Amino acid sequence: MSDHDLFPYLYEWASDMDVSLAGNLRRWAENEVMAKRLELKEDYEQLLEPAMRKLFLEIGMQRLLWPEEHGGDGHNTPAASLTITAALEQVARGDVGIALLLSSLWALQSAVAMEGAVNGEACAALAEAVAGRDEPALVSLVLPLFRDEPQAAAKHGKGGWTVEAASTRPLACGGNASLYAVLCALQGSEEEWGVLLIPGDAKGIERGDALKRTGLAADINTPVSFGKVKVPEGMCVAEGREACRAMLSWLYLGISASTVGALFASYEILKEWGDSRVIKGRGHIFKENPLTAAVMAEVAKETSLARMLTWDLARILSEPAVYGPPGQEGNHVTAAMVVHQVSQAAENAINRAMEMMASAGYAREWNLERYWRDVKALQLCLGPYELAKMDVSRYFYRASTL
Amino acid sequence: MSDHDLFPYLYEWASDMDVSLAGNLRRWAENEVMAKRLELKEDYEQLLEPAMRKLFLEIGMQRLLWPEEHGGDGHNTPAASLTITAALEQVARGDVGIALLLSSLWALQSAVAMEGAVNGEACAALAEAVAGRDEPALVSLVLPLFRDEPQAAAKHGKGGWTVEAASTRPLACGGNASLYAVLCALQGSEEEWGVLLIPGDAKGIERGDALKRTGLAADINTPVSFGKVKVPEGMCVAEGREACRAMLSWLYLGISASTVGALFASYEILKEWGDSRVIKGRGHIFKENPLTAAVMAEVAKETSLARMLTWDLARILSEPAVYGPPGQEGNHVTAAMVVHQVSQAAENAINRAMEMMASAGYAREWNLERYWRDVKALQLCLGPYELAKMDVSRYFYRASTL
Amino acid sequence: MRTIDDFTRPLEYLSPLDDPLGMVVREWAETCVIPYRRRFDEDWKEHELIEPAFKRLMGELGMQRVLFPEDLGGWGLGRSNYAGTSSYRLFEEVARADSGMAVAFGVIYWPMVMICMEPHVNRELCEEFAPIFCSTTEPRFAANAMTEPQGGADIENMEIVKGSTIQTTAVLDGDEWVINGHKLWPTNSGGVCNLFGVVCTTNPGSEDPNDFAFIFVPADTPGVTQGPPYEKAGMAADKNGDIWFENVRVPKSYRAHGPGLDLLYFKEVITFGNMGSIAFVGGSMMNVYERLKDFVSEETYRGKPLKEHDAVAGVLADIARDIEIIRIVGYQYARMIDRPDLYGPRWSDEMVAKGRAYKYWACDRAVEDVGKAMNLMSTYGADRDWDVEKHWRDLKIVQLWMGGKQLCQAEVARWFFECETL
Amino acid sequence: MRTIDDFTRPLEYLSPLDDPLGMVVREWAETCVIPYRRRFDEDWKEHELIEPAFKRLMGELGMQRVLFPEDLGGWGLGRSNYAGTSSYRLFEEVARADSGMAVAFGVIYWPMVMICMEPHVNRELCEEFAPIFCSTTEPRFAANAMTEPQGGADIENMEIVKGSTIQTTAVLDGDEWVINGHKLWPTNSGGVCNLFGVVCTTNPGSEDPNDFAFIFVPADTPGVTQGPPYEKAGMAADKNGDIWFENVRVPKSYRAHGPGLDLLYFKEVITFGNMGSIAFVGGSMMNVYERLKDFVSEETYRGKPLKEHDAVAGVLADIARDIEIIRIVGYQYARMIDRPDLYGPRWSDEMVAKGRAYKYWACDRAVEDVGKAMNLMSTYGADRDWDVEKHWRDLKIVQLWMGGKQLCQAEVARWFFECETL
Repeated sequence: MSDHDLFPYLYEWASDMDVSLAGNLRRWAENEVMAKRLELKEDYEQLLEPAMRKLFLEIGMQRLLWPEEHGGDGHNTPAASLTITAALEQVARGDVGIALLLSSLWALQSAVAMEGAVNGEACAALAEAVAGRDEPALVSLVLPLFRDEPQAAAKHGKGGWTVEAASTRPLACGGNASLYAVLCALQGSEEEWGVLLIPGDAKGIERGDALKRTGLAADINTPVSFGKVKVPEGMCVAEGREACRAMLSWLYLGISASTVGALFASYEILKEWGDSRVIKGRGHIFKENPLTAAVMAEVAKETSLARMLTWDLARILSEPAVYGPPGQEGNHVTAAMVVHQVSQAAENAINRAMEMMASAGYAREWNLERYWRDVKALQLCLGPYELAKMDVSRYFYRASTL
Repeated sequence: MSDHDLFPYLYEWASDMDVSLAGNLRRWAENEVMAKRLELKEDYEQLLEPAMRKLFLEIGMQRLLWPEEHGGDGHNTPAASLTITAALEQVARGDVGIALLLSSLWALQSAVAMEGAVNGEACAALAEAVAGRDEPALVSLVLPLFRDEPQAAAKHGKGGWTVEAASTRPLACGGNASLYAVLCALQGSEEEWGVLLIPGDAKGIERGDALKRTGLAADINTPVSFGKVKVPEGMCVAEGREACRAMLSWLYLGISASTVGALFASYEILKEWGDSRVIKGRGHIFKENPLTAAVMAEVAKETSLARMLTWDLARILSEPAVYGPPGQEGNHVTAAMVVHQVSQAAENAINRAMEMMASAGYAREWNLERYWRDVKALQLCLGPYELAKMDVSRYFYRASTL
Repeated sequence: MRTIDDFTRPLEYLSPLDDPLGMVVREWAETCVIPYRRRFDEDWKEHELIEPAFKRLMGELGMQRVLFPEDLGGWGLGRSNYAGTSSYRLFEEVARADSGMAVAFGVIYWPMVMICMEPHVNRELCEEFAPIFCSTTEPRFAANAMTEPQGGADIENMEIVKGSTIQTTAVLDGDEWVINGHKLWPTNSGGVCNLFGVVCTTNPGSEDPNDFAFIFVPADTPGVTQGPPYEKAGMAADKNGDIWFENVRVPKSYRAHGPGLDLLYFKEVITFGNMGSIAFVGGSMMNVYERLKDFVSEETYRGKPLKEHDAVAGVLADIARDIEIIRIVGYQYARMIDRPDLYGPRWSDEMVAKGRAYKYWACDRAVEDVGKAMNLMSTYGADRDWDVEKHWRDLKIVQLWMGGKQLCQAEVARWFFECETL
Repeated sequence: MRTIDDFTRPLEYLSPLDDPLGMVVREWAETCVIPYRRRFDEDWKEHELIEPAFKRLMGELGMQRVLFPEDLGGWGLGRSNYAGTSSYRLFEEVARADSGMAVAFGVIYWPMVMICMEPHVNRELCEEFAPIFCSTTEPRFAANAMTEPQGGADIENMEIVKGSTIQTTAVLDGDEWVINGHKLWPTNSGGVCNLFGVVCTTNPGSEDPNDFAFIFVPADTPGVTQGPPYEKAGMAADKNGDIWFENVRVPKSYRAHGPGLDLLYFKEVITFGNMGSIAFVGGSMMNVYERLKDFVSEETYRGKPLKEHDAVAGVLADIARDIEIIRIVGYQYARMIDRPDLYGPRWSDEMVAKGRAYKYWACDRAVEDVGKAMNLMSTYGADRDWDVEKHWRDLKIVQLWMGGKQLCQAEVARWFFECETL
């Protein structure tokens, strides 16, 4: 039993395939990332990019949720929510930034490729990037930074859409995306919002200077401007608030599971520290001191509860027949509550873990500080919590103007 | 749909019976308690005692988990964990103190009456109290106040046990219990701990003055001393740490579900306030102000996540074949993590709800302050969180001296 | 042995009065309050146990007189440069015993702030009302009648509503104000009040600061009716109820200062309210410290006092730390009140906003800390025997009054971040 | 417009030096640091950008000299009654620009506390070391070599381990100390140090306070080796590394004070460390306020500046509130350092415990607040462009150093609750 099987969750939901996939990805994380980290640190070219290639292409994660008819592995059912949860826990344990890129891809795939609602035109257009090329399919989501204000606008006209936006801030991959998925305010449509797909090499895209960010080294991000970018009709893949929210619910699940993975890694680092560190100079092992044990307990507790909640969310998304579709207001609010809770709990837990390790907590050598930066950067992909609360209150108190 | 069906949980687990029972108990809470509360406040004789009789005897909750062969309804399977969760949510919504009394009873019943492990001698001895008399079966649990230090000791001798303890502080019902279930340090046994059952009228029991407490008005509590009380062999119903922990896991589930019920009630009070209150003198409805909405969102979020976690725990206890027995270290730690999390989240949420309502938050008339006091008193039944963390750390970090 | 006197105070700020007065009140607390306070909750309506303690403190020891000028029988604190720090200490000591008594006691001064404090002493009104408080050894109560049924703390949300929501009207009829309205919840109402300061409007719905009026109304004026006290989660010593003003007539001169100035100086009332609240929190918390220290020293775990368990000690440290900071910040604010020459007028937006900041911080910490203290005490934490649950119930009330946390946050954000539409 | 100068300071505590000096440093920060600091992270090893700013501040403006007596080229702060409050302000201003620089700067004083502060000035050593700092315009660095590989902050956990875990030995050989040991992590090591204060034992394993020795070692003494700097989450301007002392010989007189007194006054070093830490936190947080205020004023939501959204304003208020309180408490502690006549010696257990309490409180608040500030900024919060994430990384380091929170809690509980075995 590996250490993090310690952490409770309702594992009756995980299929044999989920469990076996998680085992494979655990080995990927250890061999391709963690074992090389002391030497290569956060090097993109030597460490992260090769690991990503292996994960996306060789292990084939980018084809997992993709329809068989478009060259994928055909796990494009709602039950994939459980599979990606099992997978992202392990991927993020190795590298949180890579887990974010995968989460973005899967969120998009949930919108275009779900069994029973496959968007044939979009899938055909994406098939090359997802299942054809020998390049990782990197999806750059351009979502509202402040809750319900899209960064881009799309105007409907003859033969399609025109997307216009200055200096947007993508969630990730602004600099090297195969594909942009841009949540736009729609003009000339009955729906308010839509997600438009734009190939990375489309005309009218301009990228700014690379952003220096606090974490997520696997993500090459830049501001991106869209100058009158033409998008064919069928590439508006999620039209309407509910469809956009469905994609967000899947994204939130991905971020939540990735955060749990970071917690696993943090727990392991802390456990190693607690096993070996001597304090008070009298042969006291660190973990046996009640004050530090109390803090270490918080880390374990937050990890456990974050995992349970994440799997609950995965289950809800996996059974739309029971719990309703993922874009339904209640489910979207549940996803938002879970992911914010998990993210804050993780921020708190890793903060506490660092406190335990004193200078080893902030020394790059021990890696803990990297998970701390990554988890925070991941959290910020969700936008301000204070604004997310407005969605929660709208739903629970039937407030209409928030 | 009633208001609190808003709150997400994995309801696929709730049986039809659970749902229908919850509906009945919802009506009990509204008719027998809430409707009369403005007039009768926390009056024991006129409000709480009659409501309790109705619940325990007429609706028959005290017979629910009881084996058919001993006069009960025979829902004495592990799946009862889901039933009692559904039930206690509703009972506590009406009155938290009554929910505690029921939780105590059910925790004991889980130890003596579970299908496949029915303790025939104990059940026979208890049958009269549970299924025979026309009195509520009130169980007074005497548990360690500080984690692993029992308040009582039991010495094994010819023909049984002798229990000795001065001035214990029971969880509840010290003053009027039908039955004391005393967790004792065992002497003359291979096991360290055991739960001994002592009838309320046993010789050697002495009760002190009634305790004035901050909440839980339905509970008549006093310190209790046990002066060389003789207990027959078979009345040691949970021998060993694991058996004791199993009972505690069930108790924690009960407390957790009761806390969720208090959160439902608090949400409803706050919602009514938010719907009707006008602020800033310009026709602004309270709930539409983003700052107050943000706090109200916290209340809804805490309620939702507390509910999800509580049902997760219920599921784990309901499926020992999948998740292992309830007294297994991992499950006991999960139960402890969940109940402490839920309890603290509830303390925080009700604190915040009170802040929203200003003086109405602390006026008895609005009842919110009562749930606040009750939930805190319920939390204290768990003992200090700092000490519970030692169990968490022991488990997750394999610490041996904590 | 460490005591509450080991918590830091900024010693340079203290007037010579500070310790002598503090000790008088502490002696009073030990003999007149602490032995009886566990029965106060049941005494909320009758005040049979509570009243004698008030009489001793306010009437016999004369604490109800301190703000009035010396020549009118007072102690002249209103014209001193230590009204802030001295009353901070007094409030702290009273609240250590019972914060319900502390607020009842503190609020006697509250309307008087409008007329007894330099540089805006209203000598005529001081002369008028001093006898009520200064020529008796019976306790006398004053109250600020502010809150109204429809808007709660809106009255205090001056920046936004600018008095426009006040429904209690004052109409000048010859040389008299005629007052009509319904107030509720003020401390020292519920039947005990002798003198009200009433927040009125001279022009309903107006946002003109000139229309805000603060008018004194003796409680025995015809047309004034006080309802019975409400039942609350705590603070039995503080009675709160409804007050109805029905064609109540008082002399024109009973308006504190007149158009514009009433509102201006009313902000100083808020400043004092925040300072007092911090002191109540600090005093209560010091007693929590005392009782908790008893508990964790007496109760044992694994053969040692509970306080020797490292994880328990971590929580104890947090609580001691917060009391330290509450006291330092509270005294600093009191000193800012005492030194307007350095920190600006007590009624400035800055002083009000900063007071709100400190007050809501102190309350938040206290509520959380006492919750944790109770938790350390296991089931005993819920028992009245240990007094901690009493402070927990009382402190929650301090947190919620005066508009609660959200109003504090709005004012703090408005001032520091220059928000304009909050 | 509100600025950081609107945060409260206890004005009566400030020396006349406070504002002039503060303004000099602020000017330096604006011209020498803030324009470049976004590239500091990549400069952690070379210090090509960082070094000139140090030179200006410490060498040219002369800030490295302030603690030394005037007649030795210093500014005499060590013998003044405003060393605490003046350095508090200096640290705050430097940390506003870069807390890594602030700690590097502050730690120059740190070993000097042992010999430059009244009433325990060691004139001989002042004369010996003053030239290093006072007769140059180049920046000079000092470091306290305390932490050792095996025990981390154990060295600072004086109450429990009483120096028994110190592995660095000092043996008297004639008129010289021979020092052997391995230290790591001190600020201003990693190659930059000119003068070490080394915590040694004269009797390994002993708990006798007399065996604790604080000995000065110039970095160029034969046998001293500094390793390269470590890579950290933040604070690129502060270099930390290993130091090996191999049969290092220094004169007997280089021991600060001798048996017993070394340990006694070393506690004053802890006091200064806590005061400095609070100032670093306060300074960083004031810049967070500035940058956050820019952000929430510029970015809009629903057609209004983000700060006008009430829920966002609630968080802004919390942050402003905490900065207020950090500053008040920090200055109060600095004043307690300046007035041992009122508050007792700076090396007392009380002063140490209280400093720990304020320090860990300030750090906890700051870490939480900056986390929330970043969250308000959405994805931008992670960008170096907005500077807030920089302070977030730096502040975490302040929270963790000097033994971290748990050691603080243990000392606070020990003092206030009289624990004996923690």
